[in-house]
Amino acid sequence: MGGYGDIKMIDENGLRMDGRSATDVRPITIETGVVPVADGSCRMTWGTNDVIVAVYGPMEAHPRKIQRQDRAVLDVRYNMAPFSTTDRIRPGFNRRSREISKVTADALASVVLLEMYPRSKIRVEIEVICAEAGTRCVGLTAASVALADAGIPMTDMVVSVASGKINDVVVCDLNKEEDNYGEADLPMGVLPNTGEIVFLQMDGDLSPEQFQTAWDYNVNAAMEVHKIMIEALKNGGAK
Amino acid sequence: MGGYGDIKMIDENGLRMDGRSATDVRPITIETGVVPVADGSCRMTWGTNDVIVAVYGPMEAHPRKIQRQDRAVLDVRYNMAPFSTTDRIRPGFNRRSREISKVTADALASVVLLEMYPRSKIRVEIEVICAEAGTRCVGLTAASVALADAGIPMTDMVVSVASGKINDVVVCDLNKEEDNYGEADLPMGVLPNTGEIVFLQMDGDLSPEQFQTAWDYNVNAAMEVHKIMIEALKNGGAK
Amino acid sequence: MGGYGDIKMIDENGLRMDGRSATDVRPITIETGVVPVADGSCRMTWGTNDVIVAVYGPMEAHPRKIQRQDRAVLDVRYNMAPFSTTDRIRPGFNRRSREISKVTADALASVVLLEMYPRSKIRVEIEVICAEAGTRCVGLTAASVALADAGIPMTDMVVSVASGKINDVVVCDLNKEEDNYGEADLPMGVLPNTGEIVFLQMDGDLSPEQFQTAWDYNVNAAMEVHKIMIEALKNGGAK
Amino acid sequence: MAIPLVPKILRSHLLELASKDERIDGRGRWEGRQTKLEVDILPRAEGSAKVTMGDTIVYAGVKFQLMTPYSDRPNEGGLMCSAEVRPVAGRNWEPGPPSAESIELGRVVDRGIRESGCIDVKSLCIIPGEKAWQVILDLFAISDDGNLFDAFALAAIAALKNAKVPCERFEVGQDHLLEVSSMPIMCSYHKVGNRFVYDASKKEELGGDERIHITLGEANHVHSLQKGLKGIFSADEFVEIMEKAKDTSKELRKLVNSVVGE
Amino acid sequence: MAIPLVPKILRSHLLELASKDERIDGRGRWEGRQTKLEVDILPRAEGSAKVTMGDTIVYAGVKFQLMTPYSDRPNEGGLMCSAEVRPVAGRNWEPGPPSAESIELGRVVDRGIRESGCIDVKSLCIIPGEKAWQVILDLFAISDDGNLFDAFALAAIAALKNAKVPCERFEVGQDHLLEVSSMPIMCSYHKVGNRFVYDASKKEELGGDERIHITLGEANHVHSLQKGLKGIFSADEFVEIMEKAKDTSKELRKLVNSVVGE
Amino acid sequence: MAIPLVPKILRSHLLELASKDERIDGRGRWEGRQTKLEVDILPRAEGSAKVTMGDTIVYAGVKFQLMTPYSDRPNEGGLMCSAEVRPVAGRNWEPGPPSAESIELGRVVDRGIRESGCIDVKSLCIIPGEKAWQVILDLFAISDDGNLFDAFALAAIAALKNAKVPCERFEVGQDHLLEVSSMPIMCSYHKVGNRFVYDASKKEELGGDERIHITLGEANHVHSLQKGLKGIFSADEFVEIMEKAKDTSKELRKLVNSVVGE
Repeated sequence: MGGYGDIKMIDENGLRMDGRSATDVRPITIETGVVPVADGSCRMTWGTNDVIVAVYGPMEAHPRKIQRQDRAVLDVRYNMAPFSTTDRIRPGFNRRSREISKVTADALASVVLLEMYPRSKIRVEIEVICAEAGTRCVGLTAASVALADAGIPMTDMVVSVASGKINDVVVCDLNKEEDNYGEADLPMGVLPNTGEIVFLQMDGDLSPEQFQTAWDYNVNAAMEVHKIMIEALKNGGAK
Repeated sequence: MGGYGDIKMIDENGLRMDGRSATDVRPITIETGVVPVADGSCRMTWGTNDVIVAVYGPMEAHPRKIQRQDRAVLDVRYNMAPFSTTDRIRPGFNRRSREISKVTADALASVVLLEMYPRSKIRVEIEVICAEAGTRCVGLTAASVALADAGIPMTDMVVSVASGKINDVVVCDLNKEEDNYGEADLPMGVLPNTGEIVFLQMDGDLSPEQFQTAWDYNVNAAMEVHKIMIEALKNGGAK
Repeated sequence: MGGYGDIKMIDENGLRMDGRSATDVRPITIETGVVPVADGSCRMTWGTNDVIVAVYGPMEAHPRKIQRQDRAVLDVRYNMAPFSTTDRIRPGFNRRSREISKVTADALASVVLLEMYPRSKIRVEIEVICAEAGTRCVGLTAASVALADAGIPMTDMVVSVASGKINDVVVCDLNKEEDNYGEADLPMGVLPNTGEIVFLQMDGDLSPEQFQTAWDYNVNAAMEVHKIMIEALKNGGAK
Repeated sequence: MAIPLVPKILRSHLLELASKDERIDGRGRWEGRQTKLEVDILPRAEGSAKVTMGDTIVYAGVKFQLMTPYSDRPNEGGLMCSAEVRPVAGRNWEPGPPSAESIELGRVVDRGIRESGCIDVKSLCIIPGEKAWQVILDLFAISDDGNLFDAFALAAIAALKNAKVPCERFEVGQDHLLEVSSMPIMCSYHKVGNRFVYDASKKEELGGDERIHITLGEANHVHSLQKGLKGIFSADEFVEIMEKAKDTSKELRKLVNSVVGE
Repeated sequence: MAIPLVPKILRSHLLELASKDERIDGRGRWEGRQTKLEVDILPRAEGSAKVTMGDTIVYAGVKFQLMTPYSDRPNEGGLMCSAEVRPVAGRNWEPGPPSAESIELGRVVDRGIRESGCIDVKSLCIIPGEKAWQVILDLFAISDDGNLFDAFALAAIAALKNAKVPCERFEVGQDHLLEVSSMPIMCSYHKVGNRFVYDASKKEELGGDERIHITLGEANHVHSLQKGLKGIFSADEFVEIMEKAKDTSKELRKLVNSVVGE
Repeated sequence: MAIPLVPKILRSHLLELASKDERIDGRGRWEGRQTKLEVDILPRAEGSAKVTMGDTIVYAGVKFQLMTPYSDRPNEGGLMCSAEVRPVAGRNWEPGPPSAESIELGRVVDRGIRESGCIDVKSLCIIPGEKAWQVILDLFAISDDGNLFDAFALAAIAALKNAKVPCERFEVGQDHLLEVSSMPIMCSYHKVGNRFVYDASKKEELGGDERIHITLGEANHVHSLQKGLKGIFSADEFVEIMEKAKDTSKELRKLVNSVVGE
């Protein structure tokens, strides 16, 4: 979280620099089947974010030592393409990507019926082609859609949204400028059927009241995003 | 390919700076059995190039996951010793060496009768002790000799030569200075019995006519080098 | 070995800067059971050195390819914590640590009855929390105590001491300043029951006579340190 | 970490205990293990702390290096936090490159410290654009009997509050205490047998489900959160542990103050 | 790449098809798959292209960085080409350090661009000995259904021709298009069932033998060649595919010009 | 190195031979294999040597680089010694990152050279604080039939004594021989069948126990020792091999002098 300078990110009418209200989410598009060689896939654009997810499997888990007798292994990789940001990202090992991959895998493992595929492996490959802000939320949400596209049974979808704070005001779904100057970020992964949580991170500074507001914004926004996901899956296939 | 400056590499009589004509190959010596602990080995000097190749195997391929049920695995490593060049080469991973190892392995696998040794492994270790120009050709050629010295059956030997272009003239077997200022390099691996090709790379700039000349130079030179190889194998053992 | 400048490390009475005579060892404390989750452990302070050793095992050796049919594998790691020295040590691969780990493992394998635990593994983890001089000796000695604390049978303990040379005088158990300006270092691992040797390194410059003196100092000091080890094991458990 | 082989039996045992509102070591649901905090115990570090929580033992060490400030932030020094769990700390911690578990652990502890703003990186600048301090905080586990997160976080803030900037050794003025403007405290909760408990032991971690890490600062401001591992929780569950974290963080803040002075 | 387990059956099927001069997807021997080229599609890259060849999909992105010229070449900037095939692109591409396959792929595409001289590294110099541009070309596969070589090469040249040098952001003048003086085009041929075919699909690659990559420039000058994989070919075979490459490269050059302008 | 599978039978054979005071290749207990030393045989290195000891063959090459002296030692250059045993050297040497065996080998040979003080790093300084020579000594095994330690050490000192400082190429004066002020010689002993022998062959290494490496300088000063591998030895045993090392090192010193001149 930056929190630099005195830049005014919200005008007198409560509107943000891109014209959104505090609770508005950036424009979203979802397309399935975009990776023809994968078992399931999804492209999600969310503001300027552009994320592609491919799902491979269930397939035999090898080497054998990674196999689990009673369930499938869920192998999730989150990665940012070198040209996805203003400053080029060098390919290779990256602690941030490793952590996001792990928490994303933990969130998805909470809903995927892994017990149905003992000894097998399901690979989820999340590639950020263009990054704005909130790429981990877009990746997790798109992964849900790609898993559904691959026909992998889940108890629910995961919808992930981040609210944050700018100029001491809580707003939903920070864009890039807001993220640069923001004072807090609360990404969550919500199950739309029950309102339960499978993914939660936060950093910055939120008072107890601000925290509650940000939480509520996320849960409400997740319900909206969920509708777009359902619509995309109904339409099926690439446009 | 450099192509720098206006240095004159060929004189008015068509002779090169080291006195060779366009089609002459640098002096070559071949000695087998130079690595006493290996199953087959070869030292080849070619101009100032000095290359040692050791062959180990056929032996059991382990770990088992690398075994092939119907043939031997051919494990080839090309490496330049740290003191083989004017500027010291740092030991360790090196993309150039990895690529040359792969294309050399691909070329040798085209002639070695791998099907005769299922589940086993043959190791070919190419070490450049002193480098001039064309080390990949020397390595591949010397590897053929070392495999023969190890008694590994092959359908044919591979003889590798590179022609190139300097001062817009095609010449055979570039030496170091010619390589530094050269405008193209065409290394080929030829089967002397049939004139067929198992190894081919090229970079630089060759017109269609120049390309044909360079190709012909390589095939003819390969036939000459082949005679030296046969002679060395007949003599056998280290001097 | 440094050997810099003309700093006087021994006064006219033959006393060293910290008041010790040539044969005196720095103060030593030993405490067992300091790592509650380990099968055996030991903390040894020796001068300002502070070393913790944990022993895990015997346990199943995996992956299977590291198993030995007729004995246990002894897996020893020596490591310096990042905050153990004045200049921070970067975590990660380190040739010095790898070598010390190996010679320590070789020394311990000479006394541990590995044949009693076929196919299993014993892990010895040596962590230098604060380093003065002679950390490899402290680590090896503390490892003996931790193995005993874990109930692993041994033919004898290993006691390790280093003598060295400063201002051309041989002295026992160099401290940090002496080590910085010292001219030789002779660390040895002695079996107190027989006076035999399982660990030996040396660097610097010692005349044949100086070498003999340093050797004798080490053997005598080892007998003294051994008494403290026995006492600590009798007392058992953490204080 | 190696894959532990017992969790199924352990899980059902923990479930049974949970149904009677009991824990495997007899503690109450929100009761932490006995916690001992020692500071200034590493002679080669400029700041240090050792935390013992039951059989979990960790060290924190603070070192200082001079750095050139980054060109886009000429008035700032740096803070680096590195957490290592080497194989000394337990049977299941293996040698090799850092595992995803170990990376998550380090990054979550780091964020708790960093995001609280307790170290003002501007105060680390010596000469703008030329010279600044880099504070390096190394966390090191000696014995892992569960909840390394809270042990690391506690040792971290205590070591920082106890650190002396070694100006004299680097010839840039007089030694002084590092400025630490606030005190973030992490409290971790683990779902064991269908309900969250505070300060899980290793056995509870092995046989449990997800964990939630909460870092609170002054006035209960939230500075960092992390949900780890597979598992689902409800808003009500979260509200409950957040309330508990407010109480527990206050007590731990008192402990730090009593040891290092306010 | 993981070792594919089906090739024996596949090989004999391909052999049978070849005997009837047929291909597994019904194409003619020298017929490429439908190819779509889009440019300027990556908002964070200074130049970009996406190539779709049947079910093979790749991206190319161009970024610029300032560099200090090497002391022995003070008047030159740099060109770096990096090709990554991450596991997203197919079942057989595995995570981990780059495989020999992946290194070869990257180096062959790089040589095609570099050796054609299409980027004059002297034109990248800003202040001799002090400041120059480094052009970084990143190739990224999203879906590998065969012939990544040609797809990468096509995306590469299109992204370069489309790249804007970001002088303004780096405060070294006005933005302008990157100078690209020629247009190298790669055509790849794979031996499938004893004869070479153009633009092999993944199945043809798995069940085939060696491949040959030819990069041609203006006036059919040869800039780069590579024979990959185990296999033997004759001079006559080579002459045949070289002739075909001359035709095909001309068509692809037209495609690039139609999309990015000449 | 891969785990050799034959040592049990080999061990008992060696034990039996030892009981008759015989060695597997017929040598006497303190007898070395035939040793051939060649120098100045690597055209791209500034100093070089090749050592053949029976079927063990190694090269040493010396290269020079310019370096900036470290700020705390402005009057000194550097000496770096790197020993590589690549898979070319034998069936059991495997590719990959350096093994513990290989690291020990390199460090022991390095210490023998370094600790003898034969290279005065102060003599490598060109301009204090600004420019100095870094001497890089690369050891490279071609064929390992045992006792790489002594072969490397011998090649190392011969290559150094034979090295020309390439002042002219780097434009810092006239070429001259590297100053080498003394001649450390390593002698290695291996316990085979319960007693130590000199210059063990590969078979003796595989079926033997511990090894001891002794580096002696002028007047039999000890510069470096190393005990390697599992095994116990007595003070008497050590005294015996130390006496033998004094004799053998004298002979090897003569050999070096006869080849490179004193």
